[in-house]
Amino acid sequence: MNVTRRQFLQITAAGLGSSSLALLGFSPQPALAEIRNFKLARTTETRNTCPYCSVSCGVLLYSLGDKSKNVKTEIIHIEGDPDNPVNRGTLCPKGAGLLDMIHSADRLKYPEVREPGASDWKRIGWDEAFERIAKHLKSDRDANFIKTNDAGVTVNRWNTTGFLASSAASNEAGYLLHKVARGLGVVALDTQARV
Amino acid sequence: MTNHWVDIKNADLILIMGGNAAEAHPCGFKWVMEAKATRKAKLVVVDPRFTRSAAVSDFYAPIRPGADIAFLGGVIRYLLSNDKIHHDYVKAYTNASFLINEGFGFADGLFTGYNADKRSYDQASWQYQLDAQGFAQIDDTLQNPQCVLQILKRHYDRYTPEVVSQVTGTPQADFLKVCEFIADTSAPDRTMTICYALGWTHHTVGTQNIRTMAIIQLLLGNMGMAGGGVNALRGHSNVQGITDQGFYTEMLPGYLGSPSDSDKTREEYLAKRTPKPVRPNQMNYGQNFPKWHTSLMKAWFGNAATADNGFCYDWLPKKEAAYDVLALFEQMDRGRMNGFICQGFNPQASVPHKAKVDGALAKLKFLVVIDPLATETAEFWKHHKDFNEVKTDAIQTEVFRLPATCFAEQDGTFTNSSRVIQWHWKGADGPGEALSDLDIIAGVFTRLRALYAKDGGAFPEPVLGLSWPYRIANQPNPEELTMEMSGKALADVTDLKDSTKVLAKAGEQLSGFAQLRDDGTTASGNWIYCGMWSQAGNLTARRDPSDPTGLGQSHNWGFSWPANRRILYNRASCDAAGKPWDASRAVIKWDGAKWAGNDIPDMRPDAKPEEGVMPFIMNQEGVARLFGVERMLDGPLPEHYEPYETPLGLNPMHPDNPLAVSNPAARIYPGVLESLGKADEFPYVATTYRLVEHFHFWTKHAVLNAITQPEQFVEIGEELAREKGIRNGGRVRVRSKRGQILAVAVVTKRIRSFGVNGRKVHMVGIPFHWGFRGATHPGHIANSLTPFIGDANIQTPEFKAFLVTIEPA
Amino acid sequence: MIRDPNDLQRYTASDRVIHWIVGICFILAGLSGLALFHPAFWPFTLLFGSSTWTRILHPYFGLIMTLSFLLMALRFWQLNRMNQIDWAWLRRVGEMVDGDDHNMPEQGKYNGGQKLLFWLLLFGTILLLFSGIVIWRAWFHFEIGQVRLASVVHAAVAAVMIGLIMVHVYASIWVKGTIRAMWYGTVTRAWARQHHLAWYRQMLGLGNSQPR
Amino acid sequence: MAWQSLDIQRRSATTTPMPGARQATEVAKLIDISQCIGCKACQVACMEWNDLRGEVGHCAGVYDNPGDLDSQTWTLMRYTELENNGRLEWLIRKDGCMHCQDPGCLKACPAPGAIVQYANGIVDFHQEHCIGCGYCITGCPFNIPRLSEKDHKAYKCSLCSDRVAVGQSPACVKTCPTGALHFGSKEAMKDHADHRIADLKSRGFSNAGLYDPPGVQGTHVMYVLQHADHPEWYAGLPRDPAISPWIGLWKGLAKPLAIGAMAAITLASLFHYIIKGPNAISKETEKEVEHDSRSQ
Repeated sequence: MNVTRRQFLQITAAGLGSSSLALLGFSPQPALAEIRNFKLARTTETRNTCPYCSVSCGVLLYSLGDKSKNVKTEIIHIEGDPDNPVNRGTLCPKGAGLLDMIHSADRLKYPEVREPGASDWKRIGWDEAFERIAKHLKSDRDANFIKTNDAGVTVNRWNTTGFLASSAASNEAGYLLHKVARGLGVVALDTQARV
Repeated sequence: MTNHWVDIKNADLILIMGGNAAEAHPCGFKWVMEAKATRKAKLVVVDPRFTRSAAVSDFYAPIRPGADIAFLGGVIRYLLSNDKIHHDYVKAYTNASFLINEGFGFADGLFTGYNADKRSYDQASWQYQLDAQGFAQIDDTLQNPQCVLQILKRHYDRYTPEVVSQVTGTPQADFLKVCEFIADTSAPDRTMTICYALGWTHHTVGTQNIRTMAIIQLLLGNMGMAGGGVNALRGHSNVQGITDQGFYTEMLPGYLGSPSDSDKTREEYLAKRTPKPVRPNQMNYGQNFPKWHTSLMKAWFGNAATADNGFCYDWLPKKEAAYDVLALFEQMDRGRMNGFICQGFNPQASVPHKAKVDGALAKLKFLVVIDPLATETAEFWKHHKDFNEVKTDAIQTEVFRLPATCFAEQDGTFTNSSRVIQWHWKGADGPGEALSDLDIIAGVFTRLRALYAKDGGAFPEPVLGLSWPYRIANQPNPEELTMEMSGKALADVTDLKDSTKVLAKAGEQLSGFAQLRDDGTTASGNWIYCGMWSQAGNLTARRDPSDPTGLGQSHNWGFSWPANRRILYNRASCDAAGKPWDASRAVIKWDGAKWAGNDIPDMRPDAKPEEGVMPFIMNQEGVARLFGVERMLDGPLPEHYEPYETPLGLNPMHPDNPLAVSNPAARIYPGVLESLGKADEFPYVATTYRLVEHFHFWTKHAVLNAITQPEQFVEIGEELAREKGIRNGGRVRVRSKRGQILAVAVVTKRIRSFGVNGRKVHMVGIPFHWGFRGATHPGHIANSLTPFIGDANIQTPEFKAFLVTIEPA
Repeated sequence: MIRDPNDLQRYTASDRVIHWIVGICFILAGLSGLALFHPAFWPFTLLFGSSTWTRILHPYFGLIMTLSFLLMALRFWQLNRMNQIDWAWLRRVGEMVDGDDHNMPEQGKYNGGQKLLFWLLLFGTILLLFSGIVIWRAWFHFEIGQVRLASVVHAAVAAVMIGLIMVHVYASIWVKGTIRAMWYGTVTRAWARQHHLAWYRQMLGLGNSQPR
Repeated sequence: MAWQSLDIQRRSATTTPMPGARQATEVAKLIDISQCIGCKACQVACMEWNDLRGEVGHCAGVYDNPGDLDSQTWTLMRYTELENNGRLEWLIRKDGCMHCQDPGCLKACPAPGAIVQYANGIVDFHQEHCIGCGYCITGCPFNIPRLSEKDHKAYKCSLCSDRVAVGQSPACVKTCPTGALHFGSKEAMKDHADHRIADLKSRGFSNAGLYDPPGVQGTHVMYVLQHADHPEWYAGLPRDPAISPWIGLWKGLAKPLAIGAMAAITLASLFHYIIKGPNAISKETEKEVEHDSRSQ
């Protein structure tokens, strides 16, 4: 009997319509909604260039933190740089997805070596990596360096180790690699730009 | 690009052929859309596929892969026979009036001078007729049968619309419609820009594809004009930059040819590369070669480079053979390479004929991969199902994988396709222990140098003597390198005309390549970049986008080589008297005293028009070459040759000459011919390409991009799908003579068959972005299929036209 | 437990249990349904933990209600077959509502109104079940057109059913002595004689010819 | 004038008017299909900005990836290959919320404040108020909102209300490489569309036009179509969308009717009871019962 009566009363009350709701103590609707917070509000903005195609769109990197000493900077968002006269803030799907390339699960984090015949990588330190690579280079260079050709012309070349250079690394890296390669006598060198 | 991205907005007609700007360069393509919106420009797309560029075009014409020269040769014929050329321009600014040797000829698909055994040309007959002073003879009437214009007419007379249609598979009406669009821009105040990319270079006739277009742009008078030019839409962010750094076996920074065995001494080397003018009064700017080269030697070898030792000329290695990437892998495959360093390059995925590449890499003693991401190349020894079938334990290569930081984690410059060098700033540290490329290179080099210093070894002098002025030896600062590339005065540099006037004091950064000297008083790591870091500071970091010219030049944004010039050959935008062909978009003009206007003049500023100094200042003639008297190894005029894997089995232009089926001057390594398929077994033309959603083998590591294009597929037309019982979305196997891939089939109206030489040729489209590492579903490396053969001039592989067969899997 | 031996057994314990299961579910489904139907009833969501819980629970209330109601219907459907007398009763229902039931035809265990209510509720429940399934997005995916139609059907049928139940409830309040039938299972003989004469006679084994 | 994106003009399941004294400029996104290359930059930028990452799906023989809108995919390119007068056209439509002036989702939503329409016209979902009933899907004439499998809340394009609120454009618009997407006041977008339509007409698209369907009182996402006479060619864009009459009935007439009916029954019962009194057992019956008992 009680339950039935309660239901009855409730229906009765509610049936009076929405205008009476305030009487039951439900507050008026808020006048302003809450939008999602603007996530860049206190981020640091850094100007950079998209590394993909040769349009070289200007991009703005937004990172957490103010670069203070104790903070590990983390890039959280990338969008186009509206000042760049070519892309004027726009980005293609590759550029718009740059964040996921930077944070890709496939980013390499440590120097590694795969020993001859081994079936997996072994983590090594930078010193070991540099040392071992330098020794490889030296022994191959010393063994195969050609001072003069058959005609007796000084040629000073080393052509048993090849160098391939990126077309997406900076000019500075490309220039330095070229300088080092020629300094070592390398002629077997090429870049991604060929293909 | 001769022009630049924003300049595309100044065009009246945009031709996209041999490229797919909308997909490969969407943000540059915006300027095509801008031209359409603001200039009422038209967009014409000629492509084997109905691409996303075609989707927004005003006219689309299909073309069989590998038939571009036939198409463009037909355009040349159309322009000449319908008198749709810019007469004043052609006469004044090209070699149309130059007389060619009587001995020159072309018969049965071959130019004179061909040696079938060497597969190369003796170019002696391709030269100008010279007078007693060594100047080329010209015929102002353009009527002499040996003048270039007449030779051009004769050569392309064979390219009738009927023939063009038969070779290209383009319907005749479509071809003629494209001709009409193009011909319309022969008016002095109308310009066409051409946007091409790897769709033209990835052929055994790649260089000639581009030359054909250059000829057309010269006939139309579109070179040097705002909204004109021949515009290579280049690949990577810094592909222009690494090209400028000359990281090719045949080059040094700034496009200086590298020495080979025949350049015995510095004098011989310089003499061979320092051109003499072949017409009077011309700038012949290449005459400054010794200044550029000497400054480079000073940048590389510092105080060790002196006049007495020929500025260390002998410290530079001389090459005796080709070492382009195909040659490198050929050598490697033959067991002649022991070590290999791949910095930001994934050759297992991006070099043709994967099976051969796999075998070659396995013969190395050591491989060093420097990359921000886990590439296929670094794991070439690892078994990945049928995507990479290898016997791991049998591979004895020691592989180092070194983590590099990426663009966001380092300072430095990229040079875009517009030749604009732009500084970028580091936003965060790299992950884990990743180091910048600079630190890795320096880390290896300083160790190596220490070993040589301690133990000695083969020719240690250049290793020990390499100029290394960086404050922290194993961590060179990008700014130090930018300054080194740009160049500085080692002693006071004075004006060549007035030795009392000091242009730059010792130790100062130089303001431009005009200040370089060949006496060792200047150092510049890359002469074309000279001035990018001047006494005024780092000009590549300038960020003023303002554009008072209205042409989109933005001269105060970054620094564009050469000399911050934005439109190359801009002298040609004016008539002989120095008046702009089109005043509404004047680039420069002669103001009565000097050249000036909306760009840095590509001309000696005080060269009066009546002096007759012609606009193409890097050429000995001062004019542009319709007829290529040097540099082209496979002919002075472009001729249609079939791809090395042709569906026709013959060249319809020369059906009776087996030597002229495909490019007769292309290099063929032993065994390559046997690795090529024939149409009876592999009847379908295949072409590889990019999709807009991905960038090479890179974005497959990014989840966002993987979501938008998650799985490997190939595209075929509806007719072929019906014939082979292939269902849309079903799985297919695509095989070439060299390998196979499995993928999903996308059956589409966008791909159609071509009617060629009386038969129907189907096409299989192969996007190439997949591999066995990444966030996408694993896929096969598309280059399992492609042939190991390259362009005759520059050895860029023929990725864009080869033969396959396809069946449901 | 103390019962007048003269009282008549109207509902067994299991009848009553199942009725109240249905009743409780109806109330819960009704309250939660109303909350989703009109903002005026939104505060009802507080009864169910939260608005999202209201959305989650509502279909389960409905499902239990439907199953138990079907079970109940299985027990009662034979008693609710309509006959001529029921229709005659319905024709005169106005008189009764007006306060005069003297001319109402004599009724068996259930009068015409109750029977009609039974069938309407059964029909409505089935409609609610099917339309409810169509709009139950947690488990089912139907065509948008079907969902739209079902939404209207569900709301309309539910509203009608609430109305019917209100009548049902009011009737039980208005007719004194009724509620105890579902509470204790028994009614007084007087109640039975007054409202369900035929049933009364049947229960007492009296003949039809009894004078009033 | 600011975009006033915090002022609300409509709020779901709310029966009284919102404060409306301040006049906000209506905003709109214009999608010019004739300039769209289908590059999906908008899709990626949307996911990036809104921190969405869906499943890496599969290729189903088309370029549409993911295959459909979902809680992680608020905008999606839909590709249609159309042969028209012997020429191939590749019509590529960016699908997503149209931000109707008369939003069917908002009308259908039972949860107060889960869906709001700001004064600038943006229709936004507030997931913290969403109960996951999916009525918004039922109400939407464009089939846009999607329930998340994970949290059972409804999601859709917010027109980047968070960006618009601080004076920036939506992420998709900012990124669009070809200028197929524009953002501004609705008036400005209509003006821009006029220019585009004139240009298209000059290029032979005589039926070019603006898609701003009056059936939903116009939208805050509009299309420029080359073939405005055939919106259905664009992956089934509705020809004349309006809130379904069923929804109108359900959320319109049915509500007052039902409440009225319930109130009427309640009042009728109450007054019936008061007026007629309870239906109690008559004395007469009690006597008869006694009589019956005796006669048994």
